[in-house]
Amino acid sequence: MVTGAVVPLVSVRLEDFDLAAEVRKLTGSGRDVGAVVTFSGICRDESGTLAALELEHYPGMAEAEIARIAEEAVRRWPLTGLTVIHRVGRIAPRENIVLVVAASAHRQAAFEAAAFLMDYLKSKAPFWKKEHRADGSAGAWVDAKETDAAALDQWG
Amino acid sequence: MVTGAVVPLVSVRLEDFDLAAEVRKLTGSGRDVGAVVTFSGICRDESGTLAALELEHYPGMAEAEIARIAEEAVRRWPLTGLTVIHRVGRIAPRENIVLVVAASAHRQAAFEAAAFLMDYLKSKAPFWKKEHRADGSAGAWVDAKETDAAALDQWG
Amino acid sequence: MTRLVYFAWVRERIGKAEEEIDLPDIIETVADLLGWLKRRGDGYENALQYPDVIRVAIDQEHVDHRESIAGAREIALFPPMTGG
Amino acid sequence: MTRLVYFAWVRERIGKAEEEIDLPDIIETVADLLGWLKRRGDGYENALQYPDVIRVAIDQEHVDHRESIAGAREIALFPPMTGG
Repeated sequence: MVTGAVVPLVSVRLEDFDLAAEVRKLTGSGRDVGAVVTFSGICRDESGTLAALELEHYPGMAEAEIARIAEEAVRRWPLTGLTVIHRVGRIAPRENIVLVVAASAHRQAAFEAAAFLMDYLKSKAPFWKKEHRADGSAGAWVDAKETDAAALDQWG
Repeated sequence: MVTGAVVPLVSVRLEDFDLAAEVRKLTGSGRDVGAVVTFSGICRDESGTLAALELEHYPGMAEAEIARIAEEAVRRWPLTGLTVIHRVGRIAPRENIVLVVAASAHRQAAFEAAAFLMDYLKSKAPFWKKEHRADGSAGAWVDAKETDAAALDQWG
Repeated sequence: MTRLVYFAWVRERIGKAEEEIDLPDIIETVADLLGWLKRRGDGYENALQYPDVIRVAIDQEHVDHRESIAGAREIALFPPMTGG
Repeated sequence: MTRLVYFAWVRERIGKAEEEIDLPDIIETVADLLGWLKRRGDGYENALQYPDVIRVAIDQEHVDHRESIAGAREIALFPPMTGG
Protein backbone atom coordinates (compact mmCIF):
# COMPACT_ATOMS: atom_id res chain seq x y z
CA MET A 1 0.00 0.00 0.00
CA VAL A 2 1.40 3.37 -1.07
CA THR A 3 0.71 6.26 1.32
CA GLY A 4 2.03 9.79 1.79
CA ALA A 5 1.39 13.01 -0.09
CA VAL A 6 -0.22 12.78 -3.51
CA VAL A 7 1.66 14.73 -6.17
CA PRO A 8 -0.69 15.98 -8.90
CA LEU A 9 0.32 15.31 -12.51
CA VAL A 10 0.02 18.54 -14.50
CA SER A 11 0.69 18.96 -18.20
CA VAL A 12 0.12 21.77 -20.71
CA ARG A 13 0.79 20.58 -24.24
CA LEU A 14 -0.11 20.47 -27.92
CA GLU A 15 -0.76 16.74 -28.09
CA ASP A 16 -4.02 14.97 -27.35
CA PHE A 17 -4.36 12.72 -24.30
CA ASP A 18 -5.32 9.07 -23.91
CA LEU A 19 -8.17 8.96 -21.39
CA ALA A 20 -7.81 5.26 -20.57
CA ALA A 21 -4.03 5.51 -20.14
CA GLU A 22 -4.37 8.48 -17.78
CA VAL A 23 -6.95 6.63 -15.68
CA ARG A 24 -4.69 3.55 -15.54
CA LYS A 25 -1.86 5.69 -14.15
CA LEU A 26 -4.05 6.55 -11.14
CA THR A 27 -5.67 3.14 -10.61
CA GLY A 28 -2.27 1.47 -10.80
CA SER A 29 -0.74 3.79 -8.21
CA GLY A 30 -0.61 1.18 -5.46
CA ARG A 31 -3.04 3.25 -3.39
CA ASP A 32 -6.48 1.93 -2.41
CA VAL A 33 -8.60 3.49 -5.17
CA GLY A 34 -12.38 3.04 -5.07
CA ALA A 35 -13.59 5.83 -7.33
CA VAL A 36 -12.21 7.60 -10.38
CA VAL A 37 -13.95 10.62 -11.88
CA THR A 38 -12.81 12.03 -15.22
CA PHE A 39 -13.81 15.24 -16.90
CA SER A 40 -13.08 15.68 -20.60
CA GLY A 41 -13.68 19.11 -22.10
CA ILE A 42 -14.31 18.82 -25.81
CA CYS A 43 -14.35 21.43 -28.58
CA ARG A 44 -18.00 21.88 -29.59
CA ASP A 45 -18.80 22.34 -33.25
CA GLU A 46 -21.40 25.06 -32.51
CA SER A 47 -23.80 23.54 -35.05
CA GLY A 48 -21.10 23.47 -37.71
CA THR A 49 -20.22 27.19 -37.52
CA LEU A 50 -16.86 26.65 -35.82
CA ALA A 51 -13.77 25.66 -37.84
CA ALA A 52 -11.41 25.49 -34.85
CA LEU A 53 -10.44 26.99 -31.52
CA GLU A 54 -7.02 28.55 -31.03
CA LEU A 55 -5.88 28.05 -27.43
CA GLU A 56 -3.37 30.63 -26.21
CA HIS A 57 -1.70 30.32 -22.83
CA TYR A 58 0.82 32.06 -20.58
CA PRO A 59 3.75 29.63 -20.58
CA GLY A 60 5.08 29.01 -17.10
CA MET A 61 2.17 30.62 -15.30
CA ALA A 62 -0.38 28.23 -16.87
CA GLU A 63 1.43 25.21 -15.46
CA ALA A 64 2.09 26.95 -12.13
CA GLU A 65 -1.51 28.08 -11.70
CA ILE A 66 -2.92 24.62 -12.49
CA ALA A 67 -0.43 23.14 -10.04
CA ARG A 68 -1.57 25.60 -7.34
CA ILE A 69 -5.24 24.68 -7.92
CA ALA A 70 -4.39 20.96 -7.94
CA GLU A 71 -2.41 21.24 -4.68
CA GLU A 72 -5.38 22.99 -3.09
CA ALA A 73 -7.65 20.10 -4.20
CA VAL A 74 -5.23 17.57 -2.69
CA ARG A 75 -5.35 19.53 0.59
CA ARG A 76 -9.16 19.69 0.61
CA TRP A 77 -10.07 16.11 -0.38
CA PRO A 78 -8.59 12.71 0.51
CA LEU A 79 -7.42 11.94 -3.03
CA THR A 80 -5.22 9.04 -4.10
CA GLY A 81 -4.34 10.72 -7.40
CA LEU A 82 -5.03 13.79 -9.51
CA THR A 83 -4.16 14.54 -13.13
CA VAL A 84 -4.77 17.69 -15.16
CA ILE A 85 -3.89 17.97 -18.85
CA HIS A 86 -4.67 21.15 -20.80
CA ARG A 87 -4.05 21.34 -24.51
CA VAL A 88 -3.00 24.49 -26.37
CA GLY A 89 -2.73 25.45 -30.04
CA ARG A 90 -5.30 24.80 -32.75
CA ILE A 91 -8.08 22.41 -31.73
CA ALA A 92 -10.75 21.21 -34.15
CA PRO A 93 -14.38 20.47 -33.22
CA ARG A 94 -14.80 17.15 -31.37
CA GLU A 95 -11.17 17.18 -30.27
CA ASN A 96 -10.24 17.12 -26.60
CA ILE A 97 -9.28 20.37 -24.86
CA VAL A 98 -8.83 19.48 -21.21
CA LEU A 99 -8.76 16.42 -18.96
CA VAL A 100 -9.12 16.14 -15.20
CA VAL A 101 -8.83 12.76 -13.48
CA ALA A 102 -9.50 12.55 -9.74
CA ALA A 103 -9.10 9.28 -7.83
CA SER A 104 -10.07 8.57 -4.23
CA ALA A 105 -11.21 5.80 -1.92
CA HIS A 106 -14.66 7.43 -1.98
CA ARG A 107 -16.87 8.77 -4.74
CA GLN A 108 -17.81 12.12 -3.23
CA ALA A 109 -14.19 13.25 -2.90
CA ALA A 110 -13.47 12.29 -6.50
CA PHE A 111 -16.55 14.10 -7.84
CA GLU A 112 -16.01 17.24 -5.81
CA ALA A 113 -12.29 17.51 -6.54
CA ALA A 114 -12.84 17.15 -10.30
CA ALA A 115 -15.63 19.76 -10.32
CA PHE A 116 -13.51 22.10 -8.18
CA LEU A 117 -10.57 21.75 -10.57
CA MET A 118 -12.71 22.60 -13.58
CA ASP A 119 -14.35 25.60 -11.89
CA TYR A 120 -10.96 27.03 -10.96
CA LEU A 121 -9.35 26.20 -14.30
CA LYS A 122 -12.09 28.11 -16.12
CA SER A 123 -11.61 31.30 -14.12
CA LYS A 124 -8.03 31.25 -12.85
CA ALA A 125 -5.80 29.39 -15.31
CA PRO A 126 -4.26 31.72 -17.94
CA PHE A 127 -5.70 30.29 -21.16
CA TRP A 128 -7.69 32.13 -23.81
CA LYS A 129 -9.81 30.74 -26.62
CA LYS A 130 -10.12 32.36 -30.04
CA GLU A 131 -12.70 31.07 -32.48
CA HIS A 132 -12.00 30.48 -36.15
CA ARG A 133 -15.33 30.48 -37.99
CA ALA A 134 -16.23 27.91 -40.63
CA ASP A 135 -17.23 30.69 -43.05
CA GLY A 136 -13.71 32.13 -42.92
CA SER A 137 -14.80 35.36 -41.19
CA ALA A 138 -12.53 36.90 -38.58
CA GLY A 139 -12.39 34.91 -35.38
CA ALA A 140 -13.47 36.38 -32.08
CA TRP A 141 -12.04 35.85 -28.63
CA VAL A 142 -14.42 33.83 -26.50
CA ASP A 143 -15.97 35.92 -23.72
CA ALA A 144 -15.57 34.82 -20.14
CA LYS A 145 -18.87 33.71 -18.62
CA GLU A 146 -20.34 35.33 -15.52
CA THR A 147 -21.50 31.85 -14.52
CA ASP A 148 -17.91 30.62 -14.49
CA ALA A 149 -16.85 33.32 -12.04
CA ALA A 150 -19.97 32.66 -9.95
CA ALA A 151 -19.17 28.94 -9.86
CA LEU A 152 -16.18 29.69 -7.63
CA ASP A 153 -18.37 31.00 -4.82
CA GLN A 154 -19.64 27.55 -3.87
CA TRP A 155 -16.11 26.47 -2.89
CA GLY A 156 -15.81 29.17 -0.20
CA MET B 1 -26.67 17.62 -35.79
CA VAL B 2 -28.63 14.92 -33.97
CA THR B 3 -31.44 16.17 -31.73
CA GLY B 4 -34.42 14.62 -29.96
CA ALA B 5 -34.71 12.52 -26.84
CA VAL B 6 -31.57 10.92 -25.45
CA VAL B 7 -31.96 7.21 -24.77
CA PRO B 8 -29.70 6.07 -21.91
CA LEU B 9 -27.53 3.00 -22.49
CA VAL B 10 -27.95 0.60 -19.57
CA SER B 11 -26.16 -2.70 -19.11
CA VAL B 12 -25.86 -5.20 -16.23
CA ARG B 13 -23.29 -7.85 -17.03
CA LEU B 14 -20.41 -10.06 -15.97
CA GLU B 15 -17.84 -8.61 -18.37
CA ASP B 16 -15.60 -5.63 -17.74
CA PHE B 17 -16.11 -2.41 -19.68
CA ASP B 18 -13.79 -0.37 -21.89
CA LEU B 19 -13.85 3.20 -20.54
CA ALA B 20 -12.46 4.82 -23.70
CA ALA B 21 -14.85 2.92 -25.98
CA GLU B 22 -17.86 3.92 -23.88
CA VAL B 23 -16.80 7.59 -23.96
CA ARG B 24 -16.32 7.42 -27.74
CA LYS B 25 -19.90 6.17 -28.14
CA LEU B 26 -21.17 9.38 -26.55
CA THR B 27 -18.73 11.82 -28.17
CA GLY B 28 -19.42 10.30 -31.58
CA SER B 29 -23.19 10.62 -31.18
CA GLY B 30 -23.53 13.48 -33.67
CA ARG B 31 -24.75 15.75 -30.87
CA ASP B 32 -22.84 18.87 -29.81
CA VAL B 33 -20.87 17.48 -26.87
CA GLY B 34 -18.71 19.86 -24.83
CA ALA B 35 -18.24 17.93 -21.59
CA VAL B 36 -18.00 14.26 -20.67
CA VAL B 37 -17.86 13.12 -17.05
CA THR B 38 -17.13 9.51 -16.21
CA PHE B 39 -17.35 7.74 -12.89
CA SER B 40 -15.62 4.40 -12.46
CA GLY B 41 -16.31 2.49 -9.26
CA ILE B 42 -13.44 0.13 -8.50
CA CYS B 43 -13.12 -2.79 -6.09
CA ARG B 44 -10.84 -1.62 -3.26
CA ASP B 45 -8.37 -4.08 -1.81
CA GLU B 46 -9.02 -2.94 1.77
CA SER B 47 -5.29 -2.99 2.55
CA GLY B 48 -4.96 -6.50 1.16
CA THR B 49 -7.63 -8.07 3.38
CA LEU B 50 -10.15 -8.54 0.57
CA ALA B 51 -9.91 -11.48 -1.85
CA ALA B 52 -12.94 -10.52 -3.94
CA LEU B 53 -16.42 -9.06 -3.93
CA GLU B 54 -19.41 -11.15 -5.00
CA LEU B 55 -22.00 -8.92 -6.65
CA GLU B 56 -25.55 -10.27 -6.47
CA HIS B 57 -28.41 -8.56 -8.29
CA TYR B 58 -32.14 -8.86 -8.93
CA PRO B 59 -32.28 -9.74 -12.63
CA GLY B 60 -34.85 -7.67 -14.47
CA MET B 61 -35.41 -5.18 -11.69
CA ALA B 62 -31.72 -4.15 -11.63
CA GLU B 63 -31.85 -3.11 -15.28
CA ALA B 64 -35.31 -1.54 -14.88
CA GLU B 65 -34.34 0.46 -11.81
CA ILE B 66 -31.15 1.79 -13.40
CA ALA B 67 -33.18 2.72 -16.48
CA ARG B 68 -35.69 4.61 -14.31
CA ILE B 69 -32.89 6.56 -12.58
CA ALA B 70 -31.23 7.27 -15.93
CA GLU B 71 -34.50 8.51 -17.49
CA GLU B 72 -34.94 10.83 -14.51
CA ALA B 73 -31.43 12.23 -15.07
CA VAL B 74 -32.21 12.82 -18.76
CA ARG B 75 -35.34 14.74 -17.71
CA ARG B 76 -33.47 16.86 -15.15
CA TRP B 77 -30.34 17.79 -17.12
CA PRO B 78 -29.75 18.73 -20.78
CA LEU B 79 -27.65 15.66 -21.57
CA THR B 80 -26.45 14.54 -24.99
CA GLY B 81 -25.78 11.01 -23.79
CA LEU B 82 -25.81 8.80 -20.70
CA THR B 83 -24.38 5.33 -20.14
CA VAL B 84 -24.56 3.10 -17.06
CA ILE B 85 -22.82 -0.27 -16.84
CA HIS B 86 -22.97 -2.33 -13.64
CA ARG B 87 -21.03 -5.56 -13.34
CA VAL B 88 -22.17 -8.59 -11.33
CA GLY B 89 -20.52 -11.84 -10.21
CA ARG B 90 -17.09 -12.17 -8.66
CA ILE B 91 -14.93 -9.05 -8.86
CA ALA B 92 -11.32 -8.96 -7.70
CA PRO B 93 -9.60 -5.96 -6.07
CA ARG B 94 -8.67 -3.25 -8.61
CA GLU B 95 -11.29 -4.50 -11.06
CA ASN B 96 -14.08 -2.22 -12.25
CA ILE B 97 -17.53 -2.52 -10.67
CA VAL B 98 -19.59 0.27 -12.20
CA LEU B 99 -19.32 2.92 -14.90
CA VAL B 100 -21.39 6.06 -15.45
CA VAL B 101 -20.72 8.30 -18.46
CA ALA B 102 -22.64 11.58 -18.77
CA ALA B 103 -22.20 13.86 -21.79
CA SER B 104 -23.59 17.36 -22.24
CA ALA B 105 -22.89 20.66 -23.95
CA HIS B 106 -21.98 22.04 -20.52
CA ARG B 107 -19.85 20.78 -17.67
CA GLN B 108 -22.23 21.35 -14.78
CA ALA B 109 -24.97 19.17 -16.29
CA ALA B 110 -22.49 16.36 -16.93
CA PHE B 111 -21.05 16.51 -13.39
CA GLU B 112 -24.43 16.70 -11.67
CA ALA B 113 -26.04 13.94 -13.72
CA ALA B 114 -23.15 11.54 -13.08
CA ALA B 115 -23.16 12.26 -9.32
CA PHE B 116 -26.97 11.90 -9.22
CA LEU B 117 -26.78 8.54 -11.00
CA MET B 118 -24.22 7.21 -8.54
CA ASP B 119 -26.15 8.44 -5.47
CA TYR B 120 -29.32 6.74 -6.69
CA LEU B 121 -27.56 3.58 -7.84
CA LYS B 122 -26.06 3.13 -4.37
CA SER B 123 -29.39 3.33 -2.56
CA LYS B 124 -32.03 2.24 -5.08
CA ALA B 125 -30.55 -0.27 -7.53
CA PRO B 126 -30.99 -3.88 -6.34
CA PHE B 127 -27.37 -5.02 -6.03
CA TRP B 128 -25.69 -6.49 -2.97
CA LYS B 129 -22.00 -6.95 -2.24
CA LYS B 130 -20.58 -9.87 -0.30
CA GLU B 131 -16.95 -9.83 0.76
CA HIS B 132 -14.64 -12.79 0.41
CA ARG B 133 -11.74 -12.30 2.82
CA ALA B 134 -8.13 -12.94 1.85
CA ASP B 135 -7.63 -15.10 4.98
CA GLY B 136 -10.39 -17.47 3.79
CA SER B 137 -12.74 -16.61 6.66
CA ALA B 138 -16.47 -16.44 6.00
CA GLY B 139 -17.42 -13.44 3.91
CA ALA B 140 -19.81 -10.84 5.22
CA TRP B 141 -22.46 -8.87 3.36
CA VAL B 142 -21.44 -5.24 3.01
CA ASP B 143 -23.59 -2.96 5.17
CA ALA B 144 -25.47 -0.12 3.53
CA LYS B 145 -24.11 3.27 4.55
CA GLU B 146 -26.22 5.90 6.23
CA THR B 147 -24.29 8.46 4.20
CA ASP B 148 -25.48 6.84 0.96
CA ALA B 149 -29.12 7.22 1.96
CA ALA B 150 -28.46 10.78 3.13
CA ALA B 151 -26.82 11.61 -0.21
CA LEU B 152 -30.24 11.34 -1.88
CA ASP B 153 -31.62 14.28 0.09
CA GLN B 154 -29.60 16.84 -1.84
CA TRP B 155 -31.46 15.93 -5.07
CA GLY B 156 -34.87 16.91 -3.66
CA MET C 1 -50.24 -18.12 -6.13
CA THR C 2 -47.70 -15.38 -5.51
CA ARG C 3 -44.05 -15.67 -6.36
CA LEU C 4 -41.73 -14.61 -3.54
CA VAL C 5 -38.06 -13.93 -4.28
CA TYR C 6 -35.25 -13.34 -1.79
CA PHE C 7 -31.82 -11.80 -2.17
CA ALA C 8 -28.50 -11.53 -0.31
CA TRP C 9 -28.69 -12.40 3.42
CA VAL C 10 -32.49 -12.65 3.30
CA ARG C 11 -32.04 -15.45 0.74
CA GLU C 12 -29.27 -17.10 2.75
CA ARG C 13 -31.20 -17.05 6.04
CA ILE C 14 -34.49 -18.26 4.55
CA GLY C 15 -32.48 -20.92 2.71
CA LYS C 16 -34.02 -20.52 -0.71
CA ALA C 17 -33.99 -17.99 -3.54
CA GLU C 18 -37.69 -18.19 -4.39
CA GLU C 19 -40.95 -19.93 -3.76
CA GLU C 20 -44.59 -19.86 -4.86
CA ILE C 21 -47.05 -19.35 -2.03
CA ASP C 22 -50.83 -19.22 -1.83
CA LEU C 23 -51.16 -16.25 0.52
CA PRO C 24 -54.19 -16.18 2.86
CA ASP C 25 -56.67 -13.38 2.23
CA ILE C 26 -56.02 -11.73 5.57
CA ILE C 27 -52.64 -10.53 4.30
CA GLU C 28 -53.37 -7.10 2.87
CA THR C 29 -50.12 -5.15 3.09
CA VAL C 30 -46.39 -5.71 2.84
CA ALA C 31 -46.18 -5.35 6.64
CA ASP C 32 -48.81 -8.11 7.05
CA LEU C 33 -46.81 -10.35 4.73
CA LEU C 34 -43.55 -9.84 6.66
CA GLY C 35 -45.29 -10.63 9.97
CA TRP C 36 -46.91 -13.77 8.52
CA LEU C 37 -43.74 -15.08 6.84
CA LYS C 38 -41.75 -14.65 10.05
CA ARG C 39 -43.85 -17.38 11.67
CA ARG C 40 -43.15 -19.92 8.92
CA GLY C 41 -39.97 -21.28 10.53
CA ASP C 42 -36.56 -20.52 12.00
CA GLY C 43 -35.00 -19.40 8.70
CA TYR C 44 -37.81 -16.87 8.14
CA GLU C 45 -37.67 -15.77 11.78
CA ASN C 46 -33.94 -15.20 11.45
CA ALA C 47 -34.24 -13.33 8.15
CA LEU C 48 -37.18 -11.13 9.16
CA GLN C 49 -36.33 -10.55 12.81
CA TYR C 50 -36.08 -6.78 12.23
CA PRO C 51 -38.73 -6.15 9.58
CA ASP C 52 -37.95 -2.41 9.42
CA VAL C 53 -34.66 -3.07 7.64
CA ILE C 54 -36.23 -5.31 4.98
CA ARG C 55 -36.68 -3.65 1.58
CA VAL C 56 -39.54 -4.83 -0.61
CA ALA C 57 -40.33 -4.64 -4.31
CA ILE C 58 -43.65 -5.61 -5.90
CA ASP C 59 -43.43 -6.61 -9.54
CA GLN C 60 -39.91 -5.12 -9.62
CA GLU C 61 -40.73 -1.69 -8.20
CA HIS C 62 -39.78 -0.43 -4.75
CA VAL C 63 -42.70 -0.14 -2.31
CA ASP C 64 -42.94 0.75 1.35
CA HIS C 65 -44.36 -1.52 4.02
CA ARG C 66 -47.81 0.08 3.97
CA GLU C 67 -48.33 -0.84 0.31
CA SER C 68 -51.16 -3.24 -0.58
CA ILE C 69 -50.04 -6.55 -2.06
CA ALA C 70 -53.33 -7.01 -3.92
CA GLY C 71 -52.67 -8.24 -7.45
CA ALA C 72 -48.93 -8.72 -6.89
CA ARG C 73 -47.40 -11.41 -9.09
CA GLU C 74 -43.87 -11.19 -7.70
CA ILE C 75 -42.82 -9.86 -4.31
CA ALA C 76 -39.12 -9.47 -3.55
CA LEU C 77 -37.58 -9.19 -0.07
CA PHE C 78 -34.01 -8.03 0.35
CA PRO C 79 -31.62 -6.06 2.59
CA PRO C 80 -30.69 -2.41 1.97
CA MET C 81 -28.88 -2.24 -1.34
CA THR C 82 -25.11 -1.89 -1.65
CA GLY C 83 -24.47 -1.57 -5.37
CA GLY C 84 -22.54 1.12 -7.19
CA MET D 1 13.71 47.45 -16.40
CA THR D 2 10.43 45.59 -16.03
CA ARG D 3 9.23 42.98 -18.47
CA LEU D 4 5.63 43.45 -19.59
CA VAL D 5 3.82 40.58 -21.33
CA TYR D 6 0.44 40.67 -23.04
CA PHE D 7 -2.00 37.93 -24.02
CA ALA D 8 -5.05 37.37 -26.23
CA TRP D 9 -6.81 40.58 -27.30
CA VAL D 10 -4.64 42.73 -25.05
CA ARG D 11 -1.66 41.46 -27.05
CA GLU D 12 -3.43 41.95 -30.39
CA ARG D 13 -4.54 45.51 -29.61
CA ILE D 14 -1.19 46.64 -28.20
CA GLY D 15 0.45 45.00 -31.18
CA LYS D 16 3.20 43.14 -29.37
CA ALA D 17 3.55 40.16 -27.08
CA GLU D 18 6.11 41.67 -24.71
CA GLU D 19 8.40 44.59 -24.03
CA GLU D 20 10.95 45.79 -21.49
CA ILE D 21 10.12 49.17 -19.97
CA ASP D 22 11.90 51.41 -17.49
CA LEU D 23 8.88 52.40 -15.40
CA PRO D 24 8.92 55.86 -13.77
CA ASP D 25 9.03 55.86 -9.96
CA ILE D 26 5.61 57.48 -9.63
CA ILE D 27 3.99 54.21 -10.71
CA GLU D 28 3.33 52.41 -7.44
CA THR D 29 0.40 50.09 -8.06
CA VAL D 30 -1.06 47.98 -10.86
CA ALA D 31 -3.80 50.61 -11.29
CA ASP D 32 -1.13 53.31 -11.75
CA LEU D 33 0.57 51.16 -14.38
CA LEU D 34 -2.64 50.60 -16.36
CA GLY D 35 -3.37 54.34 -16.35
CA TRP D 36 0.16 55.21 -17.45
CA LEU D 37 0.32 52.56 -20.21
CA LYS D 38 -3.00 53.71 -21.64
CA ARG D 39 -1.39 57.03 -22.62
CA ARG D 40 1.46 55.39 -24.55
CA GLY D 41 -0.45 55.24 -27.86
CA ASP D 42 -3.57 54.18 -29.70
CA GLY D 43 -2.92 50.45 -29.34
CA TYR D 44 -2.55 50.76 -25.57
CA GLU D 45 -5.55 53.08 -25.36
CA ASN D 46 -7.62 50.53 -27.28
CA ALA D 47 -6.43 47.59 -25.19
CA LEU D 48 -6.78 49.29 -21.81
CA GLN D 49 -9.88 51.40 -22.46
CA TYR D 50 -11.79 49.58 -19.69
CA PRO D 51 -9.09 48.88 -17.12
CA ASP D 52 -11.52 47.08 -14.78
CA VAL D 53 -11.72 44.08 -17.11
CA ILE D 54 -7.93 43.70 -17.39
CA ARG D 55 -6.47 40.86 -15.33
CA VAL D 56 -2.92 41.22 -14.05
CA ALA D 57 -0.26 38.80 -12.85
CA ILE D 58 3.01 39.79 -11.21
CA ASP D 59 5.79 37.23 -11.56
CA GLN D 60 3.15 34.69 -12.68
CA GLU D 61 0.74 35.11 -9.78
CA HIS D 62 -2.68 36.77 -9.96
CA VAL D 63 -2.87 40.18 -8.27
CA ASP D 64 -5.58 42.80 -7.98
CA HIS D 65 -5.24 46.37 -9.18
CA ARG D 66 -4.33 47.76 -5.75
CA GLU D 67 -1.22 45.58 -5.56
CA SER D 68 2.18 47.30 -5.43
CA ILE D 69 4.43 46.62 -8.41
CA ALA D 70 7.58 47.23 -6.37
CA GLY D 71 10.18 44.59 -7.17
CA ALA D 72 8.15 43.06 -10.02
CA ARG D 73 10.29 41.41 -12.68
CA GLU D 74 7.46 40.38 -15.01
CA ILE D 75 3.99 41.93 -15.19
CA ALA D 76 1.37 40.27 -17.40
CA LEU D 77 -1.81 41.93 -18.68
CA PHE D 78 -4.61 39.85 -20.15
CA PRO D 79 -8.39 39.54 -20.55
CA PRO D 80 -10.55 37.35 -18.30
CA MET D 81 -9.47 33.76 -18.81
CA THR D 82 -11.44 31.28 -20.91
CA GLY D 83 -9.60 27.99 -20.53
CA GLY D 84 -10.96 24.66 -19.45
